[in-house]
Amino acid sequence: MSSTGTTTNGSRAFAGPTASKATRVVGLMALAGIALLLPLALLWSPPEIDQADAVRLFYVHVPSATVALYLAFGVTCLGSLIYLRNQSVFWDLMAHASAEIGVVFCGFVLITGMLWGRPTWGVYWEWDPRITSTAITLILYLGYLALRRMDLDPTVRSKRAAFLGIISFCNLFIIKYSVEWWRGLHQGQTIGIDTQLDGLMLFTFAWGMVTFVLIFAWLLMHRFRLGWLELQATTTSLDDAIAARRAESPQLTGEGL
Amino acid sequence: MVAMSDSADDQLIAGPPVVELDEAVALVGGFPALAGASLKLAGTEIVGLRGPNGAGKSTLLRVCAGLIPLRRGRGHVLGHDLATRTGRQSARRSIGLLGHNTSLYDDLTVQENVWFWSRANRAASDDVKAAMGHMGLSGRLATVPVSGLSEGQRRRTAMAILLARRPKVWLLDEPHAGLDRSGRDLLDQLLIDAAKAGATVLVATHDRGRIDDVLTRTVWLESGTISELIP
Amino acid sequence: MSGSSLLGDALLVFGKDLRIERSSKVVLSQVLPFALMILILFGFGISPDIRVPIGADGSRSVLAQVTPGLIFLAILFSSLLALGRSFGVEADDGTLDALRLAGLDPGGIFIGKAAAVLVQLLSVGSIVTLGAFLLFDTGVDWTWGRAVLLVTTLGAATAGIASAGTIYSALAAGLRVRDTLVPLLVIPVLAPVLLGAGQAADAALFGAVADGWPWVGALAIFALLYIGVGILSFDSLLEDA
Amino acid sequence: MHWEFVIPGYLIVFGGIGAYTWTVLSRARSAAARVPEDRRTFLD
Repeated sequence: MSSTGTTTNGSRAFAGPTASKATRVVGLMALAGIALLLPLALLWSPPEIDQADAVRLFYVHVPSATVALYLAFGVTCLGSLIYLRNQSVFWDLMAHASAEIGVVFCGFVLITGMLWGRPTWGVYWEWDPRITSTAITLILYLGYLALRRMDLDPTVRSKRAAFLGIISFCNLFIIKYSVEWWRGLHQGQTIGIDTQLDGLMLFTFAWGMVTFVLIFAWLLMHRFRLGWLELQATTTSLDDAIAARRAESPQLTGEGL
Repeated sequence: MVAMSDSADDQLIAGPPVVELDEAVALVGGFPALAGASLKLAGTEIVGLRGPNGAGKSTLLRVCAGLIPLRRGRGHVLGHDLATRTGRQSARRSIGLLGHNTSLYDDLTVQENVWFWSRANRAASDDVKAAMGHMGLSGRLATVPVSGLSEGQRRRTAMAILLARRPKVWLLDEPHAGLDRSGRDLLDQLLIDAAKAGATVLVATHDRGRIDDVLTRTVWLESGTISELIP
Repeated sequence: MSGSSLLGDALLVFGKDLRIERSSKVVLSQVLPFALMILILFGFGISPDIRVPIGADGSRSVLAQVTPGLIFLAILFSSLLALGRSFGVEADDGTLDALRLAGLDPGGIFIGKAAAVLVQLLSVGSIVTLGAFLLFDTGVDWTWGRAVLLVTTLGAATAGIASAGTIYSALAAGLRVRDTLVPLLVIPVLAPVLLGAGQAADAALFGAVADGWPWVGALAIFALLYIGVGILSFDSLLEDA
Repeated sequence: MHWEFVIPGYLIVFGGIGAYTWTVLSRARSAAARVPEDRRTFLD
């Protein structure tokens, strides 16, 4: 498919500053995963009885949801906890990188969920508990990314972001369970795979999960290194900064009272 | 024995340093506003802090106040370690800082502001009354909302709060700005009295002239370092 | 720091914030009219003429039917203004630094500020609730059980809004874009509160009272959780800000 | 049946991953240009 071509060309053409042996290995594994997932999901696996071919959306919808809501935001929470404990730059950047990827995947969850809802329920938005809580979670983490963009003292910003990264993960569950409780009072089919999956469908589903975890790992490595490069580009080392500060000439700093 | 009594005498004369910075580095917005500043202040001193704009004077005062953490170097105020958060927090209780802001609530009256901050600072009520009288805030002015005050009156209110707190270390950032002549005289006298009572005073100032009679010495801050000591 | 200084400092900050409100009357003269205007706008947005059947022969306007949700929507939007004001007074003249220098217990500062917001929100919320009954013809069959459930819901929901809102406002303190960032941060967090309060109030007005209490319990847990987080985290939130 | 929903879904997901990858890599290239060679070593 043309869309996978983009990914291949992307990593080849740039193979740039954020690539390493590890990213190449994981990247190739992810590509192999996608190469097998697409025919599995779109051609070889059978349509479902009720949902017909719409069930195929699940092979990307559910992995996106798992990666975004639990893996990505979980890594953000973990990174934030470690950062608050020892001010590790590594985990600070990791938390930021992971949240951004989580937001992207959250978007995929919403879009594929709505595309599934239209043929199944007849409407794009059925106030399904999982989709609805995912939408709120997306806004929650857009707020996290907004705080990270703030023009603040870098250490203060990292500390506040770490705090936000931890309580946002707790809020994710509060939102999830309250929305599910609320919608549980109303009857209706919920998004998810409730019906029996036959062998090939189950395998496709599991394969999708593995593939998305690989894609996430690959993106996380690149996004983390991007954060590190941008940090290097904007900050000089403390020693250099102190030396530069000491060397400031009095003529340039105004009145020499 | 002789050596011991000698060192004891030294201690008595010079006293242990109340404020001590050793190669202190502090960041403001990632920028090393203090780039290795060393400073020693003893009790009863009134020290002027001079230097060009952007030299790091405000940062130095805020570091001494325990509001900005040290990134490198060492710093102690009244024996509290400025490198640790608990040290900074305990140091703050003995410090009076008057910065560019007056830290007053515009919607509250002078009296209400003084009352709130004195309670927050755990100042004795007798001291509060005396401080208000001293700064000329008793009477009608006490019931005026701070938003209706002139800059000089705001400063007087902030100084009354500072005075009532009886800090052991006074850190003042351009305290003469916005004050009229009598306010300046009052402030200068206040600093002399505070030092006489055993406090240590550090004043960042551009002012030349009369303040020099008050200062016991002056230090020069430039490019984030104390580069010169003027006796 | 001892418990007495926590409560004493909380009381001091609480009194200070209420005193500021007493002389500036920003909540009374700006937030309250804003909240009431929202109620009237709901009437414009949701036509009062559309009716839904209830029971065998009765009917109720859609506007009346959704009153529980509208009350808490109005309170939620008003809370954003009240929170902005609560931290606006600290931002003007560097008072947050002075609070740190005074050595006030950070947990006490949190409780004091959150409690002041709570009192203001409770006042606005009570008037909004009364206004909603006046404006929207709800036709509620009042019993003591219903009234107690509604009042408790109001208390638990505003406690959650005030405590979580105060934490998020502190998170954005000192930022130029505080006024736009706080709503973005706090509204998704408060979405469950709106949900729970709406459900509980719906039970109080139109449903079975017993169905409302579990939601009130959830609201109370939410509020207690955030009060705990606030007391524990305010120290590091105010530090080095 | 329902392919008109399935195909756009897959296009958006994999196109989205591609687009995001492209953004990250091109940002990384421009950031790397501003970082001296000796400081491009990563923390990991």
